[in-house]
Amino acid sequence: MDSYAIQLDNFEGPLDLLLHLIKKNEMDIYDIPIAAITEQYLVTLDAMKNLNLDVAGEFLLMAATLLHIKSKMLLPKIVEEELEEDEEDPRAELVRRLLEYQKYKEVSQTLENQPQLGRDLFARAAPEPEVLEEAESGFIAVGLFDLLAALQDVLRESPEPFVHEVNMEQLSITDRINAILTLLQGQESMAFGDLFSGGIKRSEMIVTFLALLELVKLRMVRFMQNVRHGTIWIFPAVELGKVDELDVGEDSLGYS
Amino acid sequence: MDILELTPLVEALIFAADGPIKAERMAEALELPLAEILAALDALAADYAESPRGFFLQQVAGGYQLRTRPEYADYLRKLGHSRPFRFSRPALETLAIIAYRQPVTRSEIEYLRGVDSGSVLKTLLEKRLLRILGKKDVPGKPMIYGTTREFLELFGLPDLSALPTLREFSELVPDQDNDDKSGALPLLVDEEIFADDSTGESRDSFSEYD
Amino acid sequence: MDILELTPLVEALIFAADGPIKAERMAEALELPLAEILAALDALAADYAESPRGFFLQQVAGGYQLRTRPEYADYLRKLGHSRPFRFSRPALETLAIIAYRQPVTRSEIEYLRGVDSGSVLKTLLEKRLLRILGKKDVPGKPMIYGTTREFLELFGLPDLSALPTLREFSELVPDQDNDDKSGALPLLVDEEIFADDSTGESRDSFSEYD
Repeated sequence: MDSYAIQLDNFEGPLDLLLHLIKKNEMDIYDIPIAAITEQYLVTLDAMKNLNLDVAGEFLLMAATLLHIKSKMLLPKIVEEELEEDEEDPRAELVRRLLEYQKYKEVSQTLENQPQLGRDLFARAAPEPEVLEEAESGFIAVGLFDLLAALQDVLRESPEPFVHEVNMEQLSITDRINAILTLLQGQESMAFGDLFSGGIKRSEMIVTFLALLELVKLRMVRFMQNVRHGTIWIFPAVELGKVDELDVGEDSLGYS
Repeated sequence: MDILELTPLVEALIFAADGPIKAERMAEALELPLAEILAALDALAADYAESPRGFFLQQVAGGYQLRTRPEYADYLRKLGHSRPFRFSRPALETLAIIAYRQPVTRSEIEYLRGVDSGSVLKTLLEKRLLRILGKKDVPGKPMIYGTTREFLELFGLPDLSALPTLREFSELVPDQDNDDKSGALPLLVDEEIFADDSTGESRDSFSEYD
Repeated sequence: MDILELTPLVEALIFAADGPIKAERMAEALELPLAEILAALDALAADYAESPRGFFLQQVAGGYQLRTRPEYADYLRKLGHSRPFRFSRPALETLAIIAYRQPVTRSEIEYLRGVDSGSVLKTLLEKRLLRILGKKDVPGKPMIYGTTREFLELFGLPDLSALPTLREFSELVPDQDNDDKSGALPLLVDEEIFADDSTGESRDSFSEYD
């Protein structure tokens, strides 16, 4: 029973198992005795179940296929002569799959035995230093998979999903405006991005953004860039000593 | 340039490259006709054959690379050069199917293997042995897969045509034209590895390997 | 071991090492006395001196290393110039976001990535993988970005609709992404790349602010 178990564990899938049964019973793959193979297949599945092996759905699907073929073969062939062109042997598709599978199963073993880089052959690990320093030009082809994987990573790490938040805590734009002005106090400028870093919540981002827009509208800050597409810098546009006296109450901003 | 001068220079270029290097690229860098580079490559290969070195010249992934001789593998592994990646049987089977039948969709692979192949595909993609070539222009627009340059490099193949030949287990039953009716895949039964008329446009993506 | 056998083996060990390798370490790996290794190293050096190769044996940092001959430096540098550009992770992330969510503003990208993306955007614009589609008609008139023809060429895509979806990607390993269905990946869960019905609402509300 033990050796049986090991064997069962080794089957890659239903086709693998079928091939094994065909070989073991020395059946002709082009003329599979469908009743016999079906029976053997079902017995094996039972054995797998008895051994508490997880019989995957694929194995059961194949059992159904075998039974279906068997029933088709049992049907009397009416007017055999006339229909012979169209009527395919019910086993034909299965035979094709088996032959095809056998081919790849075999060649995968050949591939495995092929000398592999990193296992049997080794290339130089360290390229010449003088080559490494050089400027980069073209592109190394990156697969679409890398693009997808990168996107997935971003979305996974994204602070919060893009879903509508109903129970959002009420954040005051005024408070945020004051906080930004406080941050600006004592420094010449700050990077736009700094206000949004540190994994802050989406709702906070929006409030921060609105606060910045208000500050620009009120001409209290200016946005500057050194270069196109460069970092956006925020400069205070008023004397910060006067900030406290400015009326930036909620009502005057039109938000509530 | 004299071939006696050129040969060690070509050897240096291959030695210093961080992967297989194409003869064309060397010709360009040295501003020499391709024929001279090829002659130097021949001389180099002959030289290695005559006085065995620790490595040999392998034609791989459309280029040339120096690789250690396989009989030294044990010692090199001892020095910590082994790659911890070992193929499982499902991974090898899947890789083989894709290598020979590319461009191929996941459902075609699973039809052939008879089992779900999603996680194997993902692993092979992560190992960069497979890549997504795009989408097949059929309902559902499934992704189509193919092998990569890294695949060729791993198995030391100059190009896809150098894959070991598939052993044909038979000439199939002669009349096979009606298999499409059943919705089954058109199975590949002939010598031509990439014959798959439904996806002709993605064949272009292989040209980068040639 | 015969010195004639040992010499190429020592050459292979030095060749495959990822830096200078000490004679002692080779002796240990080969389980041979140090003297034999040193003799092989001498033989190797003599061999290189006799029939000049592209590289020579240099004793460096207490170990041995193969290095290309200095007179080839110019050619090697020339080859270095065509070294292809490797995507950094930030670049790939940014490109992915733009490819899938275009037209998109910088602040949307930075929201998703959680970090300033100005310099990455600049690089990608310079490499002509991105282009500015225009300005968004919202306060501040932020620039909106999209991918270029060069982007499609690089990834071998006929058009943007050939980009595989995240759902297809997630389906490769279904059970692993169980929790993602609930929220982590709401952006691209359906066939249509740019329409995301589960989040359409919030996207609108977001874009009206930036």
